[in-house]
Amino acid sequence: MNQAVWAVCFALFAVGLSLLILRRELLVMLLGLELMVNAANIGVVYGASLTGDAAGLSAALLIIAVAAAEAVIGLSLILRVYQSGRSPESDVLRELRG
Amino acid sequence: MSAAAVGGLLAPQMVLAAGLLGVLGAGMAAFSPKFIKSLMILAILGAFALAFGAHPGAGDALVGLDGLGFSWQLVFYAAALPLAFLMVAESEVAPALVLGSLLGLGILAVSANLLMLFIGLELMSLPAYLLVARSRGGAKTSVEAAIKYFFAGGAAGGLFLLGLALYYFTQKTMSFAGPGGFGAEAGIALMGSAALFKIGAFPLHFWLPDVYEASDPELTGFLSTALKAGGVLLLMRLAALSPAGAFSRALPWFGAATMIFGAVLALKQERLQRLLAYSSMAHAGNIILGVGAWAALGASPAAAVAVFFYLAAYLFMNNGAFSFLKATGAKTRADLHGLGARNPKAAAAFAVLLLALGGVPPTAGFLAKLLIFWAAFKAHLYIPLLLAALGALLALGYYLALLKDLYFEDAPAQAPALEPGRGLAVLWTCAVPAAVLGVAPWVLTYMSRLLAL
Amino acid sequence: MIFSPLTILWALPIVGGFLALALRSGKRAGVFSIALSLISLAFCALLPWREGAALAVTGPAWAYGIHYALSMDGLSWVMCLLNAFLTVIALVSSLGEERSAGYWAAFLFLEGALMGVFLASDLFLFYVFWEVVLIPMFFIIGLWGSANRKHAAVKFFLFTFFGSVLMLLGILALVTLRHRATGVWSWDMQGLQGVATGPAAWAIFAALTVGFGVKVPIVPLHTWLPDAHTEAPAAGSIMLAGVMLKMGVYGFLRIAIPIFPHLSWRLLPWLAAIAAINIIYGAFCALAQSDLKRLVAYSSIAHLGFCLVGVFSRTVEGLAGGTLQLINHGLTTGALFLMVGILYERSHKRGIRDFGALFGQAPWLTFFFSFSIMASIGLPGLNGFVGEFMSLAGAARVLPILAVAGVAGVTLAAAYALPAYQLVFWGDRGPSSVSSHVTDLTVREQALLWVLCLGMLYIGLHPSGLLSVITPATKGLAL
Amino acid sequence: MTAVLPLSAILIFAAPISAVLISFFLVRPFKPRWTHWPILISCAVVAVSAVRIAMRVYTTGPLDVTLAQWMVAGSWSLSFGLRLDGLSSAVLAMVAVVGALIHVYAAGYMEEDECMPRFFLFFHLFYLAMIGLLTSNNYVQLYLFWEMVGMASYYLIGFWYHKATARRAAMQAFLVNRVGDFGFMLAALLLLSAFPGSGARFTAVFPAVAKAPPALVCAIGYLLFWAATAKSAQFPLYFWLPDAMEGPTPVSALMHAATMVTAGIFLMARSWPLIAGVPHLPHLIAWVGAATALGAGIVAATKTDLKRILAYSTVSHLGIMALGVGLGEIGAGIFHLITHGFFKAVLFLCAGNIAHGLGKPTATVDEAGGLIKKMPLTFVCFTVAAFSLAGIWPFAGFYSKDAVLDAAHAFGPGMGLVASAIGFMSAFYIFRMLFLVFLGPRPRQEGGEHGGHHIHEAGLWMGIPVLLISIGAVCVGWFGGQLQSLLSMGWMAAAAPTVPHMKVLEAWPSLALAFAGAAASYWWTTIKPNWDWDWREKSPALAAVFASDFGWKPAMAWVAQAVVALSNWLGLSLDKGSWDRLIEASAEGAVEAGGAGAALATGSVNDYVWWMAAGVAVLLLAVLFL
Repeated sequence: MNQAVWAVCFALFAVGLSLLILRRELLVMLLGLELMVNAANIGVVYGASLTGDAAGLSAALLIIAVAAAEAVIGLSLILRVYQSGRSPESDVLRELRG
Repeated sequence: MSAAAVGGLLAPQMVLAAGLLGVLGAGMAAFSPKFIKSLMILAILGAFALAFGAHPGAGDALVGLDGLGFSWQLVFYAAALPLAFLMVAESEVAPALVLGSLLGLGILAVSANLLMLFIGLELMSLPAYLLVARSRGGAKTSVEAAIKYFFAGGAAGGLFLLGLALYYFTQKTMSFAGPGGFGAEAGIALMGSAALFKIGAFPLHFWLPDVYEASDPELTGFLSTALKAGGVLLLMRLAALSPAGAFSRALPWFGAATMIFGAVLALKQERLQRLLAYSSMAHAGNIILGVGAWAALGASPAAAVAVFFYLAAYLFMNNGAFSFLKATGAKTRADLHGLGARNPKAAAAFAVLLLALGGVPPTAGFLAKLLIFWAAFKAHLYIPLLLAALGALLALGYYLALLKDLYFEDAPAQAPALEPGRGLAVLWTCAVPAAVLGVAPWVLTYMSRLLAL
Repeated sequence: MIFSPLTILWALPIVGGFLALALRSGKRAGVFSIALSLISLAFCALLPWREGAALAVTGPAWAYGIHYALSMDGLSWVMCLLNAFLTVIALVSSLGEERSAGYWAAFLFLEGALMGVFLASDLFLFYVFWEVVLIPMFFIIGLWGSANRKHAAVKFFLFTFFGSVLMLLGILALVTLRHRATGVWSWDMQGLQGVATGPAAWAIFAALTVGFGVKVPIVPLHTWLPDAHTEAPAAGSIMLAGVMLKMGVYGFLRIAIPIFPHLSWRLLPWLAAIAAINIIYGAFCALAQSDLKRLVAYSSIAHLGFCLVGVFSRTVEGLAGGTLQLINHGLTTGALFLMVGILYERSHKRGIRDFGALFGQAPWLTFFFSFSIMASIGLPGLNGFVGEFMSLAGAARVLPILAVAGVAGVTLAAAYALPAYQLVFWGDRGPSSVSSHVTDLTVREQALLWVLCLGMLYIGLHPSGLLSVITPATKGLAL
Repeated sequence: MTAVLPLSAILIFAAPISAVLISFFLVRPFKPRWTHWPILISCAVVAVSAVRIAMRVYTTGPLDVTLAQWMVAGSWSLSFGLRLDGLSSAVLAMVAVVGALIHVYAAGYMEEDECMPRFFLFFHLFYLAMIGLLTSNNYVQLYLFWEMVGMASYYLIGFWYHKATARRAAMQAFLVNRVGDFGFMLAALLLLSAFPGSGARFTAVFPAVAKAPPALVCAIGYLLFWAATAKSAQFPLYFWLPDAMEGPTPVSALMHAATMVTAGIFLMARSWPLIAGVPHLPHLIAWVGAATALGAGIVAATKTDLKRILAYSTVSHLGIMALGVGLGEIGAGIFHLITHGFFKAVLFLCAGNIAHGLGKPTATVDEAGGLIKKMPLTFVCFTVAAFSLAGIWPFAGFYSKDAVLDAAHAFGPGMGLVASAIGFMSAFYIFRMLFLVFLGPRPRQEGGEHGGHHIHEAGLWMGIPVLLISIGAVCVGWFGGQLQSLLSMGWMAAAAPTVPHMKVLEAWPSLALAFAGAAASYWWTTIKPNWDWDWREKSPALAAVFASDFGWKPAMAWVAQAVVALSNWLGLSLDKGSWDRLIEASAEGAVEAGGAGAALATGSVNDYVWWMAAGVAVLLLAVLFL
């Protein structure tokens, strides 16, 4: 059971991270980010459920809230990119480098 | 402990929260931006005063204040002041964001629990993304930098959470007192990667030069001192979970790699903010080395003087340097040419700061480096120590190059028009302590007393 | 307490430096600075120090055993005196050109910092002063130097900083090891003997040697010196060669050897080899130079080699002679740099072959130059010989081969110095000669050179005055 | 201490020092043409004092006092002192008298030179240095004056600094002497370590020689000889001396006759108690002296420049003195030193008068010829000195030179053969010079008749000193016995030196050789008046061999070039070109690395996250394996 849950958790996390690394579309990358957070949250929830720790479960709720806030900020930034007339892709945003 | 006592611990945070609400409210009530800014400054000053008068105590399961948190809180609020004074606030948004970020830092300082650390981390970071995006009037590059900051920071947050989950699963608790073991080590390493990201350790630093370059100078000062100090506190909390663990033992090497990489990369930069960004990496490397040495020596709060002093000195030096950029409007190294003659006062202050950043006695930067080296020596970290010495030499290379630009190069025939802003007062306020703290070692006695509270 | 004469000795020039800056006008600042440097010279000369560190200051403990602690013995006193004296010379020699207030202030800062180096008896304080010295010199070279000054200034600072960082690591190690051995945090220079043993001692001694060696400079850590000397203004070169190079040897005398009396003795063959290479290599390099300033700079490397020979020989006469040679080199090379500076000021050239037949129109310049050259190549009766001879006498007693190398260096000195002298002051005026721009010395310049040259003659014939001050301070190091 | 000093001992220093100071500071700025007066007065005082000192030592014995501390460090010390014994007072008397007369000559010779004040100051310094050298009571003080002699000679040889040859000669003289001084200084240093506490004083060193480490004593002996080969122009370091003719004639006269070159011989005589005990060294000195004497004698016979002939003759005679010293005949060596001082001074001053008479700075035999009628006084003086040099009875040279050559004959057949050749060559070259200059003129000679110049005798200033010294060149040889008793005063070795008394009839082989030399030179200069020019044209290769001093000069030039090449390689190629370049390149390399490293920051946030993942992977690996 442990292994199965953690395998799912890590797999989802890895998928999220891969999206972040491999995909250029900012929205997809945001998706990957959310995937990472939620994959980790699975671990928290599973840990809390094993011991019935209410603190752990409330932590999971808090994390979901934080993730939501993060998503809002991410979306607003992506919107800014749209508004500046650029396509929301990481390839475009390479003015700063070196 | 009673709720009232916990509330007493949280007084600075409450002032900040109240200030945040007040700023938002004043904004909706269409008060003048000037008033809003003053409100923000007042809130920060109040938080600083309360933090200074706080009595450290154990608190409850989630919050508590020890010497480390106490001292760092002072750094956080003090480091926000240059930004607060210099920022251009046309509405309530920017002040609110600053206060929000500071609140996150304040929470970080009093966290006695990994979850609280996470909340503090996110709360200090999220407003920062927006502040970066709003820099330079929301210029394209600023948005680009914010996007990078956001995605990289988000990934770091994800890593922290994964580490938290691992830690929680194996330790059955989110407090700092777990039984330890492999799961804990792995969790610490994952969480620690988020801290290293915040400090800008190689190779988790690539966001840093872009962000520092695209932000307003005063914001970069804030990011590189206050937020970096937050990252350092996070790092120390995590390293203290297992002072002899693999993560702690890896830190000196990360520190050495970071400072060498940062110093080398800074050598050929032409744009000043990017140069100072890489230079701040070099300083971060020293700090990480200091944290590694601190952990190796047992991670007792009272022994953290080296790191604390470094941060305190760096607060003055870097904020001063960025307020110089603000005050003179210089953007590239060529802009500095002949400034020594054209603007002798600002140039003199900047020269002092550069020497301090370079670690030349009698400045504060010297004593800061000395303490780090010393700690590393005491912890038998000889090879990282030698690398640090090399890093100090490399770092001096670009600071001297800037001094050379400032004084030895003649201004070009048609000097590019600079857009000087305010900041001379802040510049000198930073330069004087940076100049003399190095020969004021009694400050250290005071600091170690604070840390031992 | 803190406000003792010793504090005044270093603080007076530094405060004076700030005041000079505040005066703004270069003319006023110049007069003020010269007056102040004269006062500090008089003050230093009249200091009632006595043997056995009768003059010492120990302030309150700061943190980690760092104290504000100064002390003065014969060695410190002669070095301080040299510093104060050459500052006067350097400042007065600068009167000929329009200089800003910053120029004068920089020299006063330099003087104060150098005083601190020679007075400090706390390692922390010592290191702070040691490094602070670099800052005014960096600006002196970079702001008021000649064509390639920018590069030279940065190179100077970085190169010497490299050595200093290693030295700092060595000092840290010593302090930490003392804490491990005794449980006491202290940065006092005294009582560090024996705290480091085995490989640690070797490593620390090596670090200190590199740290001091860069300043001396020892070959192969010397390449900053020709550039710095060449590019610095004349007064800067005087201070650089006259006082700053002495910091390295002073460091050996004050720190490295007292702390490692046995190790440094066991390493004698290696240290001696360094010193011998300095002498021979410096002389050969000087022989190859076509720029007067570079030539004098390389000759400094050779001369400092003699100091090292004497100091490393660890005999009473060698130590005293090596230390005396520090003073001698200050006077002689100071005079030479002063005159090369005068030539440069008048003709804006430094190449040996740019000149010729100056004798006819500048007889006084020729007179003083030949006098100084003779002192520099160790003509007996003048100062250079006394220092060299005593150093080598020490060497001959412990390691005769070292004396052979040293005497070979004396021989070579003539080979590099005289041809240069001849080409500039004798001979024909070549087609590209700028000699016609060179006028003879002014009264002010003559006065300076008389003082320097009479000093050379005095030390050459009656060195026992200075030696009786130096010997008690150094003989404790003799084996 | 000073109370025991006789007035004359004080005056030999006080007079020249005050004369130089007065001339430099008081007379020169106001009346430059009078600069020489204080100096001439000083010369008179010194000459009288020196003679008085010699008489005093002769009657009451030596004087050795330590006057003042010089260098002191703890128990290690060196001092200034004065030693007036037989050896020093004898040489001092000759130096003081001959030197003083040359000063008078110079007053005439330099009359029209605008740099006359400078000349006299250095000239007198030269004189003072030699006096100090002779009267030192320890090696280090002796070294002081030894170097001072070199310094003064440098400025005097290069006096006409606008002449390239003068500059070159001055430099060569100084540098070669420095090479020799290498030996002296090292010897002094080793002395101080071999004889601790001696302060390098002769009276402390010599009695302790037997007890000192033999290896060190041996090294000291050889090093002192090395020093002497430079100062006294012995092979291999002799070659600076002939070139040193570039200075004004009085300088050459002073340098060759009274000061400088005799210093090396004096040093060896002074150090004899030490040198005598060093294995093989005396014989080495003798052989080097003999080889130098013969070689220089041969070369002297091929030179055409008058002063050059005399210069090689000096080298040759210094060889004879060294030969005497090396054979243990210190008395004979010093005796020859003294007589040589007189007759060589006359020869040089005559050569100066001839050049002056011809209206030239220097003269060659091509320009002279047949001067006997126009310069009769000079002819007489020159002839007297030439007879003396050739060792013809009863002139001074006979007594001293033949004493040395006699000792050489006694040493062995090989040395005897060389000595015979030396005797023959001496006579040959000096009579060749005499005949070529004063007889004739020959077809190839101008006889001074160029451009309608009127040849004349020099004035009184230049004539009278020559006459006076000529008297010495005749008579000094008669006082060998007195010299012997004088030398034994304060002699520090076991056996007092002897001055062999030469009897004319017993010395017939040497005399015969001298006459043979004179006759040969008459044959090849006067009977066959063109021979001297013809052989050069017929066999240029041979001429080149002589011109290059049997190849030694090019060899030395090669050594000098090698030193310069080495220094260029070290100082320019290695130091600047390689090592400093490497250091600078390391700094530039770091900057370039910064430029290259910047490429890692691609600007793409995907890459940034990739790097983060890599960092985390490293951390996790550390957890796994650390």
